Amino acid sequence: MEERKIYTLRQVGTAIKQRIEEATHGASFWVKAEIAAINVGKHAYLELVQHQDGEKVAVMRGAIWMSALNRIRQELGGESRNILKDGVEILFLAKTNYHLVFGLSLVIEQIDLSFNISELERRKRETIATLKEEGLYDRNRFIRMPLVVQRIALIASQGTAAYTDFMKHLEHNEHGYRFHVRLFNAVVQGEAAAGELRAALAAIDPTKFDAVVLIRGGGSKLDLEPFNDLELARVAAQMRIPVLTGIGHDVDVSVLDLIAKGHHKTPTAVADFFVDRAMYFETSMTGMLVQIHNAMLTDFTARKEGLSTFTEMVIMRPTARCRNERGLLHTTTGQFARSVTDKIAVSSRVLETFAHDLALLPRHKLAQVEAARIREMSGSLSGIAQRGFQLLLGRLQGMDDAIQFLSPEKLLHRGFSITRKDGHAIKDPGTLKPGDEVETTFASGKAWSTIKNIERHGKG
Amino acid sequence: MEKVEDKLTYEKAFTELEGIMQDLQEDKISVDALTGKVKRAVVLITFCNEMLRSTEAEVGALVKKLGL
Amino acid sequence: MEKVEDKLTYEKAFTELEGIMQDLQEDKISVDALTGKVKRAVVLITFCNEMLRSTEAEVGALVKKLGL
Amino acid sequence: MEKVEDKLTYEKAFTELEGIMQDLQEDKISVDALTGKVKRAVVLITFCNEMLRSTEAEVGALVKKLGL
Amino acid sequence: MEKVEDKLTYEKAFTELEGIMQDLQEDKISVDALTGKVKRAVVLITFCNEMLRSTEAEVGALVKKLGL
Amino acid sequence: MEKVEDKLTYEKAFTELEGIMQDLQEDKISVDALTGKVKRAVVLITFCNEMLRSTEAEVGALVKKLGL
Amino acid sequence: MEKVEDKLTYEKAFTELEGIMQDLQEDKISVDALTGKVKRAVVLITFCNEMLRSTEAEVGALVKKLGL
Repeated sequence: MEERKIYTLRQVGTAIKQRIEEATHGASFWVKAEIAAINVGKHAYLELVQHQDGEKVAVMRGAIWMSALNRIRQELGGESRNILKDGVEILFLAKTNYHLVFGLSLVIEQIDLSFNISELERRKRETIATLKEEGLYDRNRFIRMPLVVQRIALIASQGTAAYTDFMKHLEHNEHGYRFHVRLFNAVVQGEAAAGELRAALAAIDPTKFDAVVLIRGGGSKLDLEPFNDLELARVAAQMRIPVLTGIGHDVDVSVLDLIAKGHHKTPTAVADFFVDRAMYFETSMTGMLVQIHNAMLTDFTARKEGLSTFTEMVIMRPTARCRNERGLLHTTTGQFARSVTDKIAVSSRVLETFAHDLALLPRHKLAQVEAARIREMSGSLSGIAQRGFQLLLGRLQGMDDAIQFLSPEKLLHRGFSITRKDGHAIKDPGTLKPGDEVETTFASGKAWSTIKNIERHGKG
Repeated sequence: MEKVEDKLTYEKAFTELEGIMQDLQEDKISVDALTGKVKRAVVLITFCNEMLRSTEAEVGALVKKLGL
Repeated sequence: MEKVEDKLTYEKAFTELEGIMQDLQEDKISVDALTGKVKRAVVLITFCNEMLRSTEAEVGALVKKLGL
Repeated sequence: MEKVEDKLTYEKAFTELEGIMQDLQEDKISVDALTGKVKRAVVLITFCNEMLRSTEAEVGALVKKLGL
Repeated sequence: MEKVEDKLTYEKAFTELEGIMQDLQEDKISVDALTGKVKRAVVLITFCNEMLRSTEAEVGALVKKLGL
Repeated sequence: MEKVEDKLTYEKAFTELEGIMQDLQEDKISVDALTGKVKRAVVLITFCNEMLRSTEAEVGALVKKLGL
Repeated sequence: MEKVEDKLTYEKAFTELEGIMQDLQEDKISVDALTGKVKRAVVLITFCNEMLRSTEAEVGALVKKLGL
């Protein structure tokens, strides 16, 4: 009995489902496809397509269930907007799913962002290369950042959180710094962004501002596209004042970030940078004042020490000087006194010698010399006198002797006698005549006689 | 001097202050000049501090007030 | 003398003081001049010290005013 | 004599004293002049000593004023 | 005599004394003049001694006063 | 005679004495004069001796005054 | 005679004596005169002797007085 086997649609579907499941064993695989259309609700439903040479070569539906969608969104972060949109080619991990009602679809579990980003990066590298070629790449970065950035040309989209945050951070900084911000409104996202940004930049008068700031609220990596715009980069690079960006990306930087004088992750970071810079400036200034003050105090301390050294010297030196002088004076006085005493002593000795001589010399003269002379003289006087007397006595004695000898009595005693005639002694017999009466005297008496005869001796 | 002061900027103030500090560190400033220099430093800092905290509208008045 | 003191500066005072100190150390000052020189030195030292003290006070006040 | 003494200085006094010493040592002073010279020397030495004492006292007083 | 003594100086006295001593040593003085000369010499020596003693006393006083 | 003695000096006495001695030695003196001359000589010698003695005493006294 | 004796001096006596001696030696005197002459001579000699002796004594005494 040939019994036609009729399957219900459900049975068929179930069988296909079984076959597919058996074939895939529930495994996931990487698929590259373009999102032709996407409808994101609780879950996301996609129409995936593959073009080749301008023709669709494959179409398949895709779905991202809520849990996966949430995870993917989380993984893509800001980029999910730029990824989960029409026309974006994505690389995803998926499983096949055959639904009895909805048919076959690819259930997407994971999307590889790097696939998209590498695309972005490639284009960015091209832009950078061009800027470098044109000599614009470093131009703005070489502009000096003012010590204080106070007058700010802000390019932002008014009313956005970025703008509000930026302004809030600037205006309510804890230091009370005031910043003078002028807004140059521009859309910062989407197709029109690049053009508006360029226009805003061009409108800025660089002489009236310290810096240009471009900010944008938190966006995905792929939102950076306008900031990678070559034209925008060219205009920004040629600004004569520093350009700062705060275009809210975490992972990578845009071309504009690269050529800007400075780039920060967020608008608030830019605001904080300005606040910090002002604060740094202020602290530097006050720090210098402190240093100046300290240097002054140090200098003064040294000077005070110098002065106190001087003070010590003012005490010590004159005191020492006076002491030295006193010593010198003392010595001089001593020498003086000694010299005077010596001189007096010498003079005294001479006077003593004089006195001594005076005691000796006159006595010598008187006692020895003169007295001797006188003594001698008195000696000779006595001698001479004695001798004189002896002589005289002798002479007298002689005379006496002669007289005695001649005295008649003596003669008579010796036998002589005197014959007198008429009382006259007869010396010459011639005077007599015989017969004359004569008187003869003897020593012992007289005799009278008469002359008898006379005889005379011959005369002559 | 006043003419120059009219144009006083943060940059100039900073440079001037640096100059003063340099001089001081090189012992170039006499005690007699020191007070003046430090006073000047104080003026510069005061100027900068106030400038930093002034609104655009206040700046002119401030400059006038400080006699700069 | 007071007229001269009016114009006295720290530098002048210090230079003069150094001269006096030099002379003192080299015993160049006669005993006759000694008192006068010491008197002068005391005046100068007092002046310099006063100068330093007053400058310090003045600057200190200014710095304090800045809240440093 | 007092008029001369008014103008007497330590230097002059000491120099004169040294001169007297010199003359004395070279025996240039007669005994007659000696008393006069000794009297003069006493005056000079006393003067010098007084000078030193007063200088020391004055210096001490001045220095006290410095509060040392 | 006293009038002359008033004008007597040590030098004069000493010179006169030397003359007398010379004469004495050369026996030039007669006995008659001797007493007079000796008297004179004594006066001169006494005068000179007195002169020296007073100078010595003065120096002694100086030395004492100075505490040497 | 006394009047003459008043004016007598040692020199005169000695000279006279020498004259007398001369005369005596030359035997020029008569016996009559001899006594007188000798007397005179004795007087002169005595005078001289006296003179020497008194002079010595006087000189001694004077010198004693010098305290030797 | 006594009157003459009063005036008699040793010289006169001695001269007279010498005259007598002369006369005697020249035999001018007669024997008759001789006795007178001799007597006179004896008187004179005696006088002279007396004179000499007394003079000698006197001189001796004087000289003795000189303490020889």
